[in-house]
Amino acid sequence: MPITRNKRTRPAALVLSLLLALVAAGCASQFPQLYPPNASTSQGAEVRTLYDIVFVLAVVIFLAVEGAIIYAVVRYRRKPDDADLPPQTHGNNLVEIIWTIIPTIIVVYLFVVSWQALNTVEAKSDHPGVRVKAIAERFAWSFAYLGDDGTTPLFTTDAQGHGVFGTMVVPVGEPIHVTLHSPDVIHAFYVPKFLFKRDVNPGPVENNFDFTVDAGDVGQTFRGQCAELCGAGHGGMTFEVKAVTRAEFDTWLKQQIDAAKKAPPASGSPPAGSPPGGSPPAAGPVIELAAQNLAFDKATLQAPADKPFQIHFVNKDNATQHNVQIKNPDGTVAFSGDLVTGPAEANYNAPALKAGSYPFSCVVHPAMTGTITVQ
Amino acid sequence: MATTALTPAATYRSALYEWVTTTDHKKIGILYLVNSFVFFFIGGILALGVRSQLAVPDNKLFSPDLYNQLFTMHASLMLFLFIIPILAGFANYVVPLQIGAPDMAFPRINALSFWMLPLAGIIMLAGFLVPGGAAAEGWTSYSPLAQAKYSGVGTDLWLVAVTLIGTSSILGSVNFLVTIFKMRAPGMTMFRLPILVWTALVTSVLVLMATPVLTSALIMLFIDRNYGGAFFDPANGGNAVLWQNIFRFYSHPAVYIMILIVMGIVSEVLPVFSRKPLFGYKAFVFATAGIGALGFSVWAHHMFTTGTVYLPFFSFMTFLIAVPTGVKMFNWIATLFRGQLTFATPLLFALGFLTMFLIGGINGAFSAAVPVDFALHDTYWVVAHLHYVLFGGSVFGVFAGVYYWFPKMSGRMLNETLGKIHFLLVFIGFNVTFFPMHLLGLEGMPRRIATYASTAGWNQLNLLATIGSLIIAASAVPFLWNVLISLRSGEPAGDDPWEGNTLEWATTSPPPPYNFDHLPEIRSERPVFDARHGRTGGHGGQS
Amino acid sequence: MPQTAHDGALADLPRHGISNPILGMILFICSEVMFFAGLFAAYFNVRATAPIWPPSVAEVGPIAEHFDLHAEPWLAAVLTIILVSSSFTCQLGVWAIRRNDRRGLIRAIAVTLVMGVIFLIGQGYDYSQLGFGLSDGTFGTTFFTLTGFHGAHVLGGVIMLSVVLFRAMSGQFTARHHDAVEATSIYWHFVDVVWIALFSILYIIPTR
Amino acid sequence: MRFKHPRNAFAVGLLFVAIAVVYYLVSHDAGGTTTLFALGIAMGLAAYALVVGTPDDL
Repeated sequence: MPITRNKRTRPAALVLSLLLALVAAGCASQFPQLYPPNASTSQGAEVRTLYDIVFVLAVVIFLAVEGAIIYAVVRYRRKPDDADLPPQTHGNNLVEIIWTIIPTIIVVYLFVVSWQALNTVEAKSDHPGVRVKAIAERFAWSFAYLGDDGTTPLFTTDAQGHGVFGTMVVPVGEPIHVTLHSPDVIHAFYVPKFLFKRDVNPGPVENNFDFTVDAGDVGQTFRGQCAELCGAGHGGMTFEVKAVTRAEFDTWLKQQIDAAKKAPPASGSPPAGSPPGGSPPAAGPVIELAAQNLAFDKATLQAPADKPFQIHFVNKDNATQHNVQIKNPDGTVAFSGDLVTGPAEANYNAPALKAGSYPFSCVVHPAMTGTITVQ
Repeated sequence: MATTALTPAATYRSALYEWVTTTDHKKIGILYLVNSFVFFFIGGILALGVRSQLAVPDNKLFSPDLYNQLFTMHASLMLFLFIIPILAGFANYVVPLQIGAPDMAFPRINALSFWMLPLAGIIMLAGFLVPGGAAAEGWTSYSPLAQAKYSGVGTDLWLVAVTLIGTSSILGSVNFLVTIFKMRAPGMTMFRLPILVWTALVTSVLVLMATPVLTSALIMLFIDRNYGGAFFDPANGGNAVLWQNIFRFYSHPAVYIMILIVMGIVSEVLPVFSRKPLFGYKAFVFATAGIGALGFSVWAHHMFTTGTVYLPFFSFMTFLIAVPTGVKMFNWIATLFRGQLTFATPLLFALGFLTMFLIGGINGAFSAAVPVDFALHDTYWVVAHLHYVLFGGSVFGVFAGVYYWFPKMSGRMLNETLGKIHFLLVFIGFNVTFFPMHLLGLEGMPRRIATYASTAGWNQLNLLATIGSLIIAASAVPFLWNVLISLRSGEPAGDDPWEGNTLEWATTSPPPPYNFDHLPEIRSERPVFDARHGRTGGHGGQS
Repeated sequence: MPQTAHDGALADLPRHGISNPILGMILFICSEVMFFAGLFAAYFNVRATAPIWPPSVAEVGPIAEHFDLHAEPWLAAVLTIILVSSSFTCQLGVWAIRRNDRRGLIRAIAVTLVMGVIFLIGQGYDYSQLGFGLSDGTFGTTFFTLTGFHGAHVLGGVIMLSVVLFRAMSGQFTARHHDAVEATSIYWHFVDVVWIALFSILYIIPTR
Repeated sequence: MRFKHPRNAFAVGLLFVAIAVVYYLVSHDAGGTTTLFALGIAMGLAAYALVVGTPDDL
């Protein structure tokens, strides 16, 4: 059956070429969004420069090749009087050699510039301003500030109010050395504004890298997130990096170290939660609360006013950390229990509270919330 | 050489019995296609689940755990039970016809290869019924997340299913290689093989060499999970990144397993609908082999952020792959130049392939530049990239193949109008879904997160992507309707509706058992073209 | 006609190729090479990244006292000799049937089969004497996975040999038609080569 | 495909052995080198078998 569909197919060809043009135009109008954000670290700036080089080449190649496709589609439609075969070209060695060599040159160039950028990004300072060990445990981040030897922990952000849980405070303008530690599965340290991420591998060999926040970004807080699937809570495993001046940082660090010395983390922050292992049941009523599938089983709890009480907390989420943190109506922390990794139980001894309504949540999963009515 | 006696079945058999027991490569090929499309639609429904969950921020439609199961099973079904098998299905149907063979070399092993697939699919999907649900670690199943203490029995089912699929692929690849090397018709020298056969050959080599490595990794993980092994769990002294190394040694060649035969399909469609031979046949063959060979030395470019691989080596090899891929792209475009293009649906899908694969190739180059990959890795940029390659590339090519060979398989033409509606819907829906994902990735949205905060700034683009996915879903309607009505009342196709080049168009539609009553003389890679025009139109290559 | 072509003398003669089943078997063995490559890669990786190999008592506890396979390689050495010899007897069977010597085939295959079974029994005895198990750290896991999968392949070979023996005794093979014998023999040689590699790596190459 | 000396088909495998050597020299990664090296063996064997296995008249 000879092909005689030319008339019917011509509109389709036009639509197709229009579409292709639209895609190209769409890309063009979105150029600003086709860039990653401006980097906030000197290492990220290198990445951004490299991205721009690759992007310009990519756009040029795309437009050239796509243009050739559209040209062929528009120009070489079969016409009704095309009875004879077109020239049967089988190839052209010269052309084929040219279009093998040119891409080779382009990719070798890209390889060289990306290798150079890599060396800058991976470079590590001999005398970093701050050494931090980022600990990624399902599904929360904590940050241990280390002494100059790189091993002695000065203090660790935790659920009991040391530092802000899940927030890393760093001074701007000097290299920060980060080692990455995971006690369970693989996570990844990812801060979009740094244009950088690195896997947190469990095991004896720990990844490390340096970053330097631009001095101009002082006072900013950068959103970070786990970027390697680590289980059900992966999407909520966020953290923040707060950039401050060196002076602010020193003051903050000293405060935190002093506070840690005053109240060792094991016994919890004021007022104290029960030590792990379970203390004998205290006086006062016992409230049952469980966490499962990243949610509390009860949204509301009742407690007696002006009387200490106990929360029997059951974490049913396998290999996942939860706790219970009760906040005063003014937003200050009234009680924060120790993190328990499920499946496990804990007895929290909560302090006496005045009558009123108190929100509680899991410090690791801010989306897990409820209310305690004290009366 | 084993030949089967040409005696027809003596007794009447029901059609069902005939299809279940068949060893005819054409029927097995069609079984592969139908089976793959069943899993394509199941995988598509799972994808709609993923997109519904992400349509709005802070969505609680699915629990995070169920969400992880959805995207894990979506990827596993699409890769292991749709793309890889459907290409094996096309090769099964077309390769023996194109080389002038009566059947595959081992017809019964061929049937065995096929029947492992539905079994594996059932085992994999059974994960949704067991306590703890289906596998939820992503299709890459990274350890230690895939260890027993973090995941349920669904992961064991997943491991068993993928091992079965791998075995099926390995047996299939042995079958293809022996068929291609031993069953060719007289005159069909290696450099007269149609390009599809060449891509099937290279794909078979990749399957033969890469898939057993995956099998070994799956078995080691199974031992870790069930018998206290210590391969991949650092808690037992094992090495978490070791899994990635072994798995990726398979999974990068697997990318080419999923695209090379599609390139073969496109290389069949473009010459036929532009009435010209493929430009640079030999260069194309060497580019195919080159991509296959380089594909084995780039596995760690999926692992740039692990901090455990030697980055420049893998960066360089990855960049190098762009060269043979570029050669292919230029060959295709040069094939169109000075041709006489007829815009039937197969050509539309093939052109769609060219454009989408071009984008998928170029945005891949970003990740080959290691520092840029530090920014883009495991974000939605990568999701966009892989879908531009595997959907915009592979699936468009698959549809080109369906529209191209449906007349040969069924004896009836598909409806052109419905076909064009189908193409437009897929093309628009695909770009609306996946182009925004580039931007989401650049804005820092990691992949595989079950939900996101409304303050993250990702709301509009995610909603747009979800709308696009609904357009893709809608495109299934004209396609299925088209297949249904065309099977019943399509225009009769005749032997050679497209003025084809290769031997499958020299026999009836559908071909008889054992394919050919007589063969035209084979003096080039386009024997049917030569017979139609009474001349030898080969590229002059000799074996 | 099944015929494994050789270089040199045969290079100038017209080749008739390798029959489909035998070619299929060789390709399948190529994939088996890659399967074992994955296992060996895991072994070499854990071995290269371990501080000392085999792991010391200080590292993993008293179980490590059993890890020194080099001290008592004699049983494994005897098993190696048996398996290597069985490769020769298997090949004798192939040569016999190429001469159409059916009795020779039956005799050779029977001897090969017995040696294969002795190897399996010997390995089972060796397992029972080792004093450590599959779940005893990276050393136990890699050792038992490697040797266990090799053993499973030997078992597969033994089953194939049994089928060949049964068919040979029913007189199904001739000088012209004996693809199954050739294919089984190639498989058996492959299993043998893998064992030689395993024996060298696990028992002979010095540890550190 | 006619090869005067089918053993030349083993050269296909040598390519991967060469890659394995280069890879080992730059990375000292034992696992990856093992797989690449084995790939050389398997590729060489497969190529040889396929070349020898094809009769002359094809």
